[in-house]
Amino acid sequence: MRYLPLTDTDRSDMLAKIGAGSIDDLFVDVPEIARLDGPIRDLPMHASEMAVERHMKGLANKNLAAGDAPFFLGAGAYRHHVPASVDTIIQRGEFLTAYTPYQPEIAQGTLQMLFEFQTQVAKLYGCAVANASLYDGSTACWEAVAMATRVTKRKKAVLSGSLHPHYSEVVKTMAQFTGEEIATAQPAITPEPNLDTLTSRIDDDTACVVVQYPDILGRLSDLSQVADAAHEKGALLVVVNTEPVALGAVKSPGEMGADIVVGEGQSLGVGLQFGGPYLGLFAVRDPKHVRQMPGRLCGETVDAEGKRGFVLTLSTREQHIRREKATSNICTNSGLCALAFTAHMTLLGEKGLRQLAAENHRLACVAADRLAAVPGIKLLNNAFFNEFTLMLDGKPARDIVRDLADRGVLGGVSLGRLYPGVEALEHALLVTVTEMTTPEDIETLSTELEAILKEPAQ
Amino acid sequence: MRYLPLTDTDRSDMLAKIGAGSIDDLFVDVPEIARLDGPIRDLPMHASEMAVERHMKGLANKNLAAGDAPFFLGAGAYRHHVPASVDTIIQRGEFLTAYTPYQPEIAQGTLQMLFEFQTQVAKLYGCAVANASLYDGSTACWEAVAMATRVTKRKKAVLSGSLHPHYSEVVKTMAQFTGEEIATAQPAITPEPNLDTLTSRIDDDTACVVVQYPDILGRLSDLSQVADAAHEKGALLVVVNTEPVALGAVKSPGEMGADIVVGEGQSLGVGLQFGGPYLGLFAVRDPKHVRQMPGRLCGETVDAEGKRGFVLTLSTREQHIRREKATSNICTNSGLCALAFTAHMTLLGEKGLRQLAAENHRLACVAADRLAAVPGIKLLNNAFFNEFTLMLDGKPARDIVRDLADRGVLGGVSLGRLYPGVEALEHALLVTVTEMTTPEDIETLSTELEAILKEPAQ
Amino acid sequence: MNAPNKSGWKPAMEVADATGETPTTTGNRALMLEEPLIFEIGSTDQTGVDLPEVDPNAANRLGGFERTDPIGLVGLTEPETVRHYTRLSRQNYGIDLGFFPLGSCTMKHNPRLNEKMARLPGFADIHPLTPQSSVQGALEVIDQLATWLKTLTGMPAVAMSPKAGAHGELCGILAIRAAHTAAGNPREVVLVPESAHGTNPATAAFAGYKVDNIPATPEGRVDVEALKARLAKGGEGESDVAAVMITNPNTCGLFEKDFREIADAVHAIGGYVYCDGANFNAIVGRVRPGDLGVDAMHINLHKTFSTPHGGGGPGSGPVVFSEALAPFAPLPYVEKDASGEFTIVEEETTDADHQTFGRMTAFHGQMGMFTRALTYMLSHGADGLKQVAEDAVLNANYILRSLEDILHAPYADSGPCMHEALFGDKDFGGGLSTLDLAKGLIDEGFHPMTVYFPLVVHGAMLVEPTETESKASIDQFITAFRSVTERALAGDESLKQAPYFAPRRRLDETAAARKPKLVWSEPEG
Amino acid sequence: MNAPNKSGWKPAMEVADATGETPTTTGNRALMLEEPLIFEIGSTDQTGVDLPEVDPNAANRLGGFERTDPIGLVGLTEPETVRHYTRLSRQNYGIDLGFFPLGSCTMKHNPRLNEKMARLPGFADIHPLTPQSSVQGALEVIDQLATWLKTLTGMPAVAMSPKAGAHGELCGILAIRAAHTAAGNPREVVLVPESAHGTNPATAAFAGYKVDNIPATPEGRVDVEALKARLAKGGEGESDVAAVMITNPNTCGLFEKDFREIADAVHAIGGYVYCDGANFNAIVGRVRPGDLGVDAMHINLHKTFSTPHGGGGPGSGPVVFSEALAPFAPLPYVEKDASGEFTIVEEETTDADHQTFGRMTAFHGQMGMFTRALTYMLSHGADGLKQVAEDAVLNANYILRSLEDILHAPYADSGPCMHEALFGDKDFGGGLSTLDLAKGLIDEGFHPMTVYFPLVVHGAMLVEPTETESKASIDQFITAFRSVTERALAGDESLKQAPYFAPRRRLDETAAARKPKLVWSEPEG
Ligand SMILES: Cc1ncc(COP(=O)(O)O)c(C=O)c1O
Ligand SMILES: Cc1ncc(COP(=O)(O)O)c(C=O)c1O
Repeated sequence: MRYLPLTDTDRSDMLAKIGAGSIDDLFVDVPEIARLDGPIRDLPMHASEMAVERHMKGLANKNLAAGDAPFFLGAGAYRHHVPASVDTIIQRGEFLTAYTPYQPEIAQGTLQMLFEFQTQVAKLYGCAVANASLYDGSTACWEAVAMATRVTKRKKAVLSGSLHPHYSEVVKTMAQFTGEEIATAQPAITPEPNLDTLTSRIDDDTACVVVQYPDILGRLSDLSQVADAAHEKGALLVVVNTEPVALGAVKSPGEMGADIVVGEGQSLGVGLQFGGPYLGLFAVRDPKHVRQMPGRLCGETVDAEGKRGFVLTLSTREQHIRREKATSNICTNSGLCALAFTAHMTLLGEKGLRQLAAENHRLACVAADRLAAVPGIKLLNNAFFNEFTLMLDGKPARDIVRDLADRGVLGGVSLGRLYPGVEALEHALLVTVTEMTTPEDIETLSTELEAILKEPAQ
Repeated sequence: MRYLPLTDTDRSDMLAKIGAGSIDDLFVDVPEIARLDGPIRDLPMHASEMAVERHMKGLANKNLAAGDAPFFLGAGAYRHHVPASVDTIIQRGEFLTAYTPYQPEIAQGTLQMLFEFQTQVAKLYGCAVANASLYDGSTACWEAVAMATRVTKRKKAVLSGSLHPHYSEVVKTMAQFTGEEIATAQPAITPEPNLDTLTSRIDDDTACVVVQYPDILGRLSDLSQVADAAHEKGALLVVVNTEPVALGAVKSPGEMGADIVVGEGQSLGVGLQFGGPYLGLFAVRDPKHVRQMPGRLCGETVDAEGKRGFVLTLSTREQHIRREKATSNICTNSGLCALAFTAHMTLLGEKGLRQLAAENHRLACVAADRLAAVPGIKLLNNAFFNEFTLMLDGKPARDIVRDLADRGVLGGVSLGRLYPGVEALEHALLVTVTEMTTPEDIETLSTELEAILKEPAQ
Repeated sequence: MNAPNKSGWKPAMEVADATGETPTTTGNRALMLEEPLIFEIGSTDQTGVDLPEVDPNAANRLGGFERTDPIGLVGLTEPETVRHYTRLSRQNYGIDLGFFPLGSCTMKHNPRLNEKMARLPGFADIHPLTPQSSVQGALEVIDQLATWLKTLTGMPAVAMSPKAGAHGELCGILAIRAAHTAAGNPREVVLVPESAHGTNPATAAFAGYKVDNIPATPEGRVDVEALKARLAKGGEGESDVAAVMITNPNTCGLFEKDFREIADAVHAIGGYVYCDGANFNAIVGRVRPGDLGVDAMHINLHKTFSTPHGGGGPGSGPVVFSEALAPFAPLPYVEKDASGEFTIVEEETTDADHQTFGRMTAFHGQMGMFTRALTYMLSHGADGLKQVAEDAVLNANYILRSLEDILHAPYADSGPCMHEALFGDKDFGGGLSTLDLAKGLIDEGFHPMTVYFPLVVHGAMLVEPTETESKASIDQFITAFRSVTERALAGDESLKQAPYFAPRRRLDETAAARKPKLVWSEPEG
Repeated sequence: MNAPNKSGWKPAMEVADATGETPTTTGNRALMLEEPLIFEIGSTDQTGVDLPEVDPNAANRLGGFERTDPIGLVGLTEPETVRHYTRLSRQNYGIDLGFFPLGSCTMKHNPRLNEKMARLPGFADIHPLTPQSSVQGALEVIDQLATWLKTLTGMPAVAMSPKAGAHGELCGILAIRAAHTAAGNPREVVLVPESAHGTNPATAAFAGYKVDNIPATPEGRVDVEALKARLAKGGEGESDVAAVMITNPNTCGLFEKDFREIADAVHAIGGYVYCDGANFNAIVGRVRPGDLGVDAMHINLHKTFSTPHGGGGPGSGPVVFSEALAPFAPLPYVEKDASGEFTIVEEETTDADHQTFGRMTAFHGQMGMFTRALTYMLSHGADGLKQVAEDAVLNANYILRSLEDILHAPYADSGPCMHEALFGDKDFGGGLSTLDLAKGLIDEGFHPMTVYFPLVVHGAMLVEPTETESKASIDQFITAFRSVTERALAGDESLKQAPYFAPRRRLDETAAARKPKLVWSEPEG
């Protein structure tokens, strides 16, 4: 078989050396009850590359790729143009087939890249220190809450209603077992988030308040107001960002006083991939919090000859040293996605990132105006970056999204899908526009929506 | 611009160092008459990756890829399954972005690979030595004729009628200027090639006789008979092979007495690519002919510490040393295609190559039988490997191929296209079957052909 | 490299070059190239993309939140970027370069077909919230992979969303906790052997459990009698033990012969058996954990099923469940209806079969890893996977038996090892230890084995060859390993300085931790 | 590596290791890894593909020509194959690793978008004989690229099929010969300067011409007066000169100022002007050869238009033609009809506009390079290409002026150089020469410049930076170059042994040629 180098001669030579009569002799410790008499049944036998490729292509062809339709989905996963060189870089065997850099002398490539990554994330977020990645934005969000409880030694987390509902769910899932008290709410359908309602929920038991920016409806808000309110009560402000490109246009959470900034890094380098692997980003504004951070950290040092080099450091926070007292149980993280992010970010640089953000925002403004002009559609947001909420007349937005798909248009994310059963949100459609969106796409979405909204109710 | 690292500051610093006032000062030697006042007109300005990608994808989508239709074309270019790892290997920057290995100490990768390639080709062809590649099979064919004239000091080449017509044309094109006399013929539509006619054309002025194997109609013939006839007259036998996979099933030209064996290597590793880049293979049976060979040769040697290493060698044959007396003018060859070939061949090995050849032949037999059962179709060949000729009733085969394309079937190569204007060949269709051909493809071709042949003449 | 900007980076060459050769001005040594940080070569005005210039005065709807301060992100053009990361990559070791016998990590070959399939636009370019009718192929991939996993493990259910092994452990323990909670009492303790991977106790603690030790026998396995005694502790009433977490094959490389008996004992006190499946490679296709009484087990697709480790991740850690735990599996999951249509269940429902403990991640899991793993499984088939386990075990035993005469092999007499061979540094001379041997292997061109894990063996060296290594390659490794071991036994001082030939000599990890420098900053002055 | 089979390969380490360190048992030095030949590690029974077993008794229709003898092709499994070639690759230098200033070769960055576009199935997976209606997009690529080439050169026609520069030269000279022949006399001589690339005289000879020298001036350009005299030789009757072949910018890196005058003189005697366009990168987008009187010029897409060199090829060498030569262009070519439909003309026709000299290659040329080159052109646009030429020339002049004070620069006073700077080894001490300097640069981590070409300068060093190199990178190169030059001037003996750090020390080329070993063979005995 093409991946198995041992030949039958090798196998018998090796058995002889071992002193075993047959391969079964090496599995004697498996209890009788679990021994099988041959390959596991009900599964196919091995197949050629060609056959496997045909099978997989058949499955791939059953999906409507974003590139094959006018496409307006976001809500935590964004479609941006990834330069071709990013994929070249992450396919270098030395990056792709390496493990976590446990032997730093022969892992400087991964380590230096991580040091660059940490620096980029810290700068993007307006923070002092970032880690070497977590699984995705949602698990990073939970880790932030957990860290806040460690730092403040309090148990309550106040979650903004306009935090991505999947993120809130992840936090709640974890908390139901760990004893944290999680206060959640649903987003209010208002042109601007109501920060007073949020800050009024902070009390002396609050470990942290968690706000998304831009929020799940695409709105922007003044985080410093929340930061002040939190800090006044001795709580931390955790800011969640799902669209890093936005931070090329809008103030960083760090600048506005966030203590922990977490988010999804998928927009840069990683691609949509049906939801994973993605890239959890995690940063803290104050370096004193470093020793409470979850996940791996890469640090600078020198070698025996005095040359600069990099190593994984502060591992006494981690599971493999601290075991049940670790700051997190994470081990494998999103290393290769971090490389993709950092390569893409390096290609952009500040100049490119700002241009990219500006282009996203410009096209989003064009789209918002065009769509708001369709009878039966109202634009909710006062401010937005590349994502905004439309209120649609008639049918629930979820049905309209399906109708659009039937017409070959991937028209956005209905809040009905994100908040099943919540009637107040049923008619809201979240529309995302990036540099990949063409004017023709916008026109198609507008005319198709117009047509659908005109259809008589059945 | 994304590929240009100099900044405006760099540019003025550098001009200052040079002592030039402006970039125009560096172009003072261009005569006035050829100076332009700005970017060349009528061409677009620079564009983003995204925009270029859209443009190119638009063009690509106008083509019917072989993988998207039942596909039966051959005639010098074959569609085989190339393992995914081959592309990984040729995309290694160290291979992809290297030049011809002029500095062997830092080009051992390319050089050792070429040494392996030369050995593989020699073994495949049953020869003693192979070179490091030429452009493609057709130019290799011409180089073989030219070499034969050097070796024999004679000027006449006898080309078999069943040599690929494009190859004959290339030889004729070159010869019309160099004074070689080229004797060609057209293929006779017979179940077996008539070797007596061919050998009867060899005389005492003949430098070489050129035979294709398997030939343009897919037929196989006993080359040793031709070798004997040629050698008797002091001429060389040049054998051309366009399908290296065949040599996993049928005797090698070297075994049957060929003096020079040339061919197209595209089948292994390279892919269809609309005709190029391809891979010219060139080998000689007798090592004494090495110094008359065209193209680069890699040889083994040792370094100053006695370690084995590889270098380009015998370059006194080549244009950069011998100039107008060189054995060929070739410089850039098909290096990366040679790497693809050698990686694919290494994955196959003798075992895999034989299996691949057997599978091609098996499926070709299935297809030949199925197609020959269609009313109005006759199978010409007695013997074949993976390519055979069908004689079709009714319309010229060229029209039938177009009809098939309209029905979404890429049904073969009409000899009418290869030999425009030759009436005797008008009804012949060359059909190729490889491991990529499915039973469903064969069925589709058969039924579509049956339908077309049944259509009343218009 | 791309040469330095005004940050003033210089190659470090103060200390004489180890080779005694004329040092180069660049710090390079032919193909071993030094490379600064991007911050030392790039600039915030440089970019490797072509996008429209920004008009700072253009109207916007950012609500007054424009980012005006400098961010400090440097850019490079494409040629510089490609070169930078290519040069960095060359300072790394990977499976593609050579033998990488990192125990417990299953560093097997990463087939390139997997990479190609994962990049098909129909998989790579689909949004997780696409209307489900437009992603039936993606859901089918998840369903097919789920079927393979269930069949290979002999378990009735699987949760696909966990993002890696540790996340899978969490998934399993949360399901266990949910099941206990549904039964009225989450209980307090999870038992974990000392030899367990750090993620096991960390996970149990993260899920709110106290962690207690499972005693081991001298032969390196769970001490069944002691375990039974611990389960019974507290006497008549309900046990305080919610679950045991056992790795099988275990981290000493041995099969837990008494697994079934242990499972029965745990079930008898109403507890659940969590199996850490990181080492599934040793038994895949040959043994079904479901036959051994497992209730939950995560499977590292990035180990057994060949998805690349990528220098630290991403991974994927689906969890198979027994009937008892299946109802508690997390959201979302894929269901197939009678018409063959696939749907993603994203909402909690109220029926008894679906008492999900909730959502663990934003979307459906590591789709990019699913396509790779499914490609891998289809390539191998049931017969190939069985051969995988057999060859992996054969290779490991071959190494064990080829080294046990010179290296301390604490469990050499405990029967055949499974996928990995464990050694210790007991007899090393001259104050040398496992670390020195590891660094000596680096010079020989190998990636060292896992060192100092598991904790139960002094100077542990855990060697996992996997099945994708040839005998010839292993023989070369054995020769080199013996040679370095001989030096270590003889107390060869020079090993203390190894590696000599790597891009860096030994790095000072203590200094790194003492005054952590975790991000680049403009040099002072 | 994949360790040896029974061929008995051993790493060569007889000679003491240069570094004086303990040699390793493997011959490896950490990440610098030794690797045997496939024939030393593979076997004819091993394979990296999964295909059905062959039944040797199955019926066949091979006409009795079955290959029964062993072929001797060894195979490796995929893990071994990937590792083998990855390890080999690491013994190579490429643009991706660093500065590669090989003069006359234009080693610019190879954009990765080009690679991606060339791999779209719509380009990569189409057969050259597909019915034309099914490959309109491919024909459009050829047509668009042709338009770019014609517009950039200011020439009315282009032949797309030549496979590389030398093949393009042949195409041009054959068209010239065909034109002369059509006019009644092919003539006998092609004039070529001594500084020309070897392919120029080789091509002319291949096309049946005698090659005569074009004299040069001391400043490194064509001696116009001497050339005119040569053209006139033979007095009143028709000149024997069929064509001149001139490289412009020339191989000394200078622009041939008098090109127009030369062209006029050649045309005056009824000859044609062939321009070797290998150095087009210096003027692309800034100067149109058509404005200078060129009749035919090949363009190396693998130089100016960034298609990768691939360790020796493939290339692509389209040839632009003047009105006079256009009718003689080779088959096949693409035509667009009034309805916008593209067709491939594959047959000779009889009209005066199409007196093709025939076919040069089996199919339509290097499609894989066309897609890359077109992608490159679209990316740069007319403005970007102009900038390419300017930056390439700026970089070269910067190098020239940064080194001329210590290195002999024979044409430093001939005006600005174009895309490359030329130096000689005149003043080196201690018997050192250009080769030693080149090997010293290898240790510094650079690929050396072109050496010993052009032939007109003693110990020539031709440095072509291209436009994709940053100033910082060039500055680092200059520093290293100056340092090695100083050592060469001072006669530093140690340079004679360089390189020290490369995978191999200096290789014995004489031994290689004396007793050529060109294929692997089973070791004897
Ligand atoms: C035995 C064992 N358990 C659990 C894990 C954790 O898996 P992951 O790194 O995927 O989170 C590992 C990985 O190293 C392991 O070896
Ligand atoms: C000046 C010059 N002419 C011609 C050629 C030949 O081009 P090719 O190698 O593409 O055949 C070269 C390539 O090195 C060259 O530098």
